[in-house]
Amino acid sequence: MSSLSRLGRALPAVIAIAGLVLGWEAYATLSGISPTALPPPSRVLMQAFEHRAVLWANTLPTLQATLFGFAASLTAAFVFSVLIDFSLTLRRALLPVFIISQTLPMIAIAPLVVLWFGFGLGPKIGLVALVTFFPMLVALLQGYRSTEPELEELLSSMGASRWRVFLTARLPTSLPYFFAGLRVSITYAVVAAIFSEYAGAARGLGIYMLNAKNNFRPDLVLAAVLVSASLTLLLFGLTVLIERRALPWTRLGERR
Amino acid sequence: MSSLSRLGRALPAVIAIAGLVLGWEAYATLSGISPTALPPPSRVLMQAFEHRAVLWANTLPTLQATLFGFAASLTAAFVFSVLIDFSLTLRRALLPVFIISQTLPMIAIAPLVVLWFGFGLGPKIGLVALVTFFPMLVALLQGYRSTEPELEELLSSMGASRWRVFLTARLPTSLPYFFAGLRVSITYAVVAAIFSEYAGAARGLGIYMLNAKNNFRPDLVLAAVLVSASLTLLLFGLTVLIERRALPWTRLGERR
Amino acid sequence: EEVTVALDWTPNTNHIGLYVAEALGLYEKAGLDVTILPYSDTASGTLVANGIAQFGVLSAVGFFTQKAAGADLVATYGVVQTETGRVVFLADREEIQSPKDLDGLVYGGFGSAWEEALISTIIKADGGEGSFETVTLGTSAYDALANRAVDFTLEVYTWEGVKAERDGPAQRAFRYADFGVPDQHTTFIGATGAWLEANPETATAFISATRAGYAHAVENPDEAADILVAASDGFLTDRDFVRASLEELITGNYLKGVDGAIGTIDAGKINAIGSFFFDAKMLRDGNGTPLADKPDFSAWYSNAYLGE
Amino acid sequence: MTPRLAISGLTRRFGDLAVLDGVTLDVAPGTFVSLLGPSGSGKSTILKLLTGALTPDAGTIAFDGRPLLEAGRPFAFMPQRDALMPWRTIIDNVAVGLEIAGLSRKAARQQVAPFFEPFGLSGFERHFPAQLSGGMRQRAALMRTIVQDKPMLLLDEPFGALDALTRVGMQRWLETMWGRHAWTALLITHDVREAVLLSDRIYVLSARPARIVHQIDIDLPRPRAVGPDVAAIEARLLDHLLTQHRD
Amino acid sequence: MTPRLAISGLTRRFGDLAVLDGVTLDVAPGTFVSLLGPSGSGKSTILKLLTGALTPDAGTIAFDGRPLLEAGRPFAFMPQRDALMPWRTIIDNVAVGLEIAGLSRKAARQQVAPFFEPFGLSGFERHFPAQLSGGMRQRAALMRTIVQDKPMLLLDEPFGALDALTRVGMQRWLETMWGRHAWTALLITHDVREAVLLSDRIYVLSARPARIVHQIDIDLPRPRAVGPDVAAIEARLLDHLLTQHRD
Ligand SMILES: Nc1ncnc2c1ncn2[C@@H]1O[C@H](COP(=O)(O)OP(=O)(O)OP(=O)(O)O)[C@@H](O)[C@H]1O
Ligand SMILES: Nc1ncnc2c1ncn2[C@@H]1O[C@H](COP(=O)(O)OP(=O)(O)OP(=O)(O)O)[C@@H](O)[C@H]1O
Ligand SMILES: Cc1ncc(C[n+]2csc(CCO)c2C)c(N)n1
Ligand SMILES: [Mg+2]
Ligand SMILES: [Mg+2]
Repeated sequence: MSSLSRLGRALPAVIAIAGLVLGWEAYATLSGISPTALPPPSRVLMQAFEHRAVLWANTLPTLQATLFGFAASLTAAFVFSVLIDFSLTLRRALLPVFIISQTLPMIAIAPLVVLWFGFGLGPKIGLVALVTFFPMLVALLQGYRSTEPELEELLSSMGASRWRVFLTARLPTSLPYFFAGLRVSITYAVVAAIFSEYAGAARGLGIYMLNAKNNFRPDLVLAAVLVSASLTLLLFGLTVLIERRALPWTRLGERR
Repeated sequence: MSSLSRLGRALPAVIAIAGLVLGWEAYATLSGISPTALPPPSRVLMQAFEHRAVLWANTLPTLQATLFGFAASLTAAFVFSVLIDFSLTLRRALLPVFIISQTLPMIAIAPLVVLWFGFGLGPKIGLVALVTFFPMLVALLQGYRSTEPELEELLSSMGASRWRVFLTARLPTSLPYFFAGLRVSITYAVVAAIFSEYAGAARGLGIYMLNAKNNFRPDLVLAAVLVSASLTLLLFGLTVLIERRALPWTRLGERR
Repeated sequence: EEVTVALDWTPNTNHIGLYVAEALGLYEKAGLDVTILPYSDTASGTLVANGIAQFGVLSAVGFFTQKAAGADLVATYGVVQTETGRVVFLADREEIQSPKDLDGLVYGGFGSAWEEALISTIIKADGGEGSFETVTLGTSAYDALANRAVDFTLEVYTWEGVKAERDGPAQRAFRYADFGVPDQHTTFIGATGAWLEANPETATAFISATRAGYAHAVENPDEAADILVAASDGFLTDRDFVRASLEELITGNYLKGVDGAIGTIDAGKINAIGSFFFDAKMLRDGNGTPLADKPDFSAWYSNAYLGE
Repeated sequence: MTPRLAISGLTRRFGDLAVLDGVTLDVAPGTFVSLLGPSGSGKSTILKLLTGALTPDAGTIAFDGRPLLEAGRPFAFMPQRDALMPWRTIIDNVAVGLEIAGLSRKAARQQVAPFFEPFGLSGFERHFPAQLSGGMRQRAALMRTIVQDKPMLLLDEPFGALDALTRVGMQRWLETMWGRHAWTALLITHDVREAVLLSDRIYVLSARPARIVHQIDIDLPRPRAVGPDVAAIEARLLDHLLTQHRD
Repeated sequence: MTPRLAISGLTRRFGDLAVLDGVTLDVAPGTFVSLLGPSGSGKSTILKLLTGALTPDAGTIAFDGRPLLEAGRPFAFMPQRDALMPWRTIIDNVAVGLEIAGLSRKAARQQVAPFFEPFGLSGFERHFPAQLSGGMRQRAALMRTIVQDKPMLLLDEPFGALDALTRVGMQRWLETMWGRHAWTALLITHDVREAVLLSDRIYVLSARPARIVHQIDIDLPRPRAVGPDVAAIEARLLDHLLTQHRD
């Protein structure tokens, strides 16, 4: 019953996605367009399966850059959010710098970063962190700010230190905001890792796409896109699951 | 007095940014690093000034793609947000599709889009729209959802139609959320335009950066980065101004 | 008649004929309205095969790879009459004395499968193993070499090579021909067979005007250098370098062969390099499997549009 | 005389939670009727069933003798929380009902402007809700209800956020207006004295699932003041309320 | 006898807004003192000055004869809105003050558990605040205040969200506990009867800028019930309040 209704809820999405894929298939096979311009999805799938070993070998470094980069970004977002939350001067000094850092076109920065730091994992982690850092920082700061002042006053009246108030009130308040930011960030993380590989790497989905493209194999490009999109969806789903676990009280519904 | 205190508030940011720029200048000139690896900011500025005519000629197409793409994205975000708000089936069908669209690495998609649609403005507008659409859509939907149910019930009790309730309650409620999404989107818009030019364009800041890089002119690459970052900051500032104008009630402070 | 040409790289002396023809009004005289598309992340061969551009400046590398994979490309003009490609590395790398010393080093590449095969062939011809690590860099390859982020890469001698000789860093190089690779036209101008068949007059008008542009550049290198610098939007600031590169292209008989040929594609060279690629199993079809039968290379190019 | 509003056997559950269990009550035209009952008993739910925000599981609602659905939307409703729109000025908030009824914004503003004086809000027409105190907001919400000039008022805790001073003032004002306009009103409150001072009839609801457990008709003269008569009824009501089982 | 709390000449402005204008009041040990005053007059502001959330512009506060700053944090404070943390279960919300005082979470839980029964909340220990009704939340907030076992209670409208029934129940409970524990308490309310039923002394504040305009000592026997004595004091207070100028 519940699983049936869950199926019912997923039905429109399934129909929409199936419709898109079938339309693409029909157009690609019937319109006479060259498969080097637009390969049909069936071919993409078959090629993805056929090249699964190479694809997998190229997925690992990307996944690595994604996860390490994301972990770095998470840590940095947390540390800076705390610093900025505790010091107004730091807030005023750092926030504009971070906003400016978001306006730099990664495509121009990435090659320079690679030149300075080489092709190792390091610069890739850095680039992933640069891209995914900001949405989480903003979410955390907004979360801290939305703490009820009454609650903070109450805790101080009980003798709580500033750090204690932060841990007891501000941090938990920020969690729902944080997870919203996390969902945005994680969507960008894989894309950013692929991106950083474009600027120079020995292996990875980005390099695989680049080579496939240069060797006239859009089907393999799309196969790699399929892998990266699945990876992103997987990570996305994971954060949703973690959020459910971590924030049991948000699912009670808003009834006062 | 007020302008003095405003200056005081900007001071930490000015110090931080000046510190970064001076540190870079010092490192670039004193460490003996080759200016082809890291040109000092003074040189970047001077070169930007010297090449201002060409830079400007290349900024125009980028600006055009940005603005048209953003306008398209705005329209699409609004139209789809309304559709999704009015129909649960559409919501279930479209949202997963949109989420998946966000997982596609633009770097792999952009060249394909160029192959399908050519070098014109069209595909660039499309790519900018693709990148900037989602944050605004999500913001609008979240905004609609946060409308007070009491308010909607009140309006219905007055005889308001569903559309009327939307216009009178849901849409205005969503505005602050919308502007938050807008600020994120606009930050990505210029970067997305530059990006789409990398995949193929006759002119534009992206092409300029590519050319500059290939001619061993990192100073000109950074000059173009400077232009694009300024553009983004300008657009960002513009949205902040518009928000202030459009939402006078949000600046009253929360005193009940 | 509108014609679009896609470049294979940012403007350089390989493209000199196009810019000279444009600046002298040769295209206009032939009734053509030519747009030169700048280099971008999408390969010129891909743009031509998909009809975004009618003509493209094609590296032999890309041309042979894409043609074998099923792209409808035909070479209609040989930009250089003899190989301009080299394997390069920094001069102070004492340990690199011959190609076999490249084993185990890092190569900064351009992303086509062809390169690895070429380099490992050269190394093997020198008695090495032919195993090295590839880092795909594209346009960043030369920055990376100069900054020692990679150990070696491929260059176009008449452009990057000349620049390095003038401005440093000092480089040394291996020529392909010294290690068993047949001589070739490193760079072509080409179009799709379908388009050529449908527009033979336009094709002839464009290729012959372009050829006249190259011929003019060979005769008037000073003027040609000025034209290229002027057309480069301020990126080519070192006019003397451009001139020196042109000088090398002329005196080295790259643009105008020892036999006086300009733009003509040599049947023997196509066949030799084609067979070489085929034997090395570098020619792969759309599924990535090496071609089983040697293709008829005479259908891969045409001198029919060069004009009189 | 047909009652203006006749509710009969009204029943409603939320999932497992039985909230209303056959509520029956009448409101005669021109009378003021109050509903008293414990928190969470279902008072607001009754109003939501009247305004159409919810549909009943069972029971009938008749307005002037006809089923409610045929009567159009005869109620001017004041929700428990003020539901002022933060993005509209006070005057535009007050006028929103008239706009929805079809008036132009200008005409609607003109029509509501004279009410600001008696509600003690003149000078605040162009303020935003966030610039008003809780009590002022509640007065604006009451004004928004009254200007709609509908056949019947539904008021859900209209004075909940007011201090004793303002509250008594508003009660007095409402009583005066009521005498003048012969409004029909259904008032929800948890303030026993308020109910006694204002009502012609008081219904007392039981705890969930709610049924009407008492009905008290009051025909003291108006305006009423606190005195032995009022105190006696108050004491009786409190007694009723306190002897109920705790939730 | 030194008063437990002695406030003298307390003054505070917010920008242009003069809120407190020399408020002076005493609370003797073991007594229950109420503050009555119009909405927005500055009652909550006084409590914020006591808890240290705000600092006064002028005036002194002495606790047991010593300046407040030297007295540590002697107050258990119940804010006007319940300020329960939605992410903590009720028992952990109630225990937070003890945790901050240094107890382990387990010890704190053990210490507060016995209070759930008299507060009518047993069985809800592991619920989250969103699962409770408004009245239950307010009881939890009161429990959180009382378990801290501080020398003095500061209660800001502790019964505002409660219906008449629960409200009277809680008032009675508080009165009993007060009798038993000899607490010292300062209560803010806008319910005149509540003040009369609970207090040894009532201070009445003027509208903004607030000064103390009346002081009424009540020595009726406890437990008190509504009767002529209570009604008389109530009437007197209402009279004071209603003759003030409106805001
Ligand atoms: N939409 C809903 N979904 C589920 N339960 C609901 C819903 N609306 C109300 N309830 C429940 O119905 C009961 C009655 O709610 P209602 O708001 O009618 O009470 P009330 O008598 O107005 O209380 P109060 O005096 O606190 O305003 C409550 O227990 C509430 O939790
Ligand atoms: N942080 C603040 N900044 C500016 N003004 C404030 C601030 N806090 C309170 N005020 C103002 O001070 C006045 C007194 O507020 P306070 O909350 O003390 O009133 P109160 O007597 O508790 O009212 P109520 O009965 O409504 O709770 C109000 O006019 C309020 O607007
Ligand atoms: C001016 C110029 N420089 C570099 C390349 C890049 N490139 C593409 S293929 C290849 C190898 C030649 O054997 C090289 C170096 C180019 N196309 N034009
Ligand atoms: Mg209610
Ligand atoms: Mg208060």
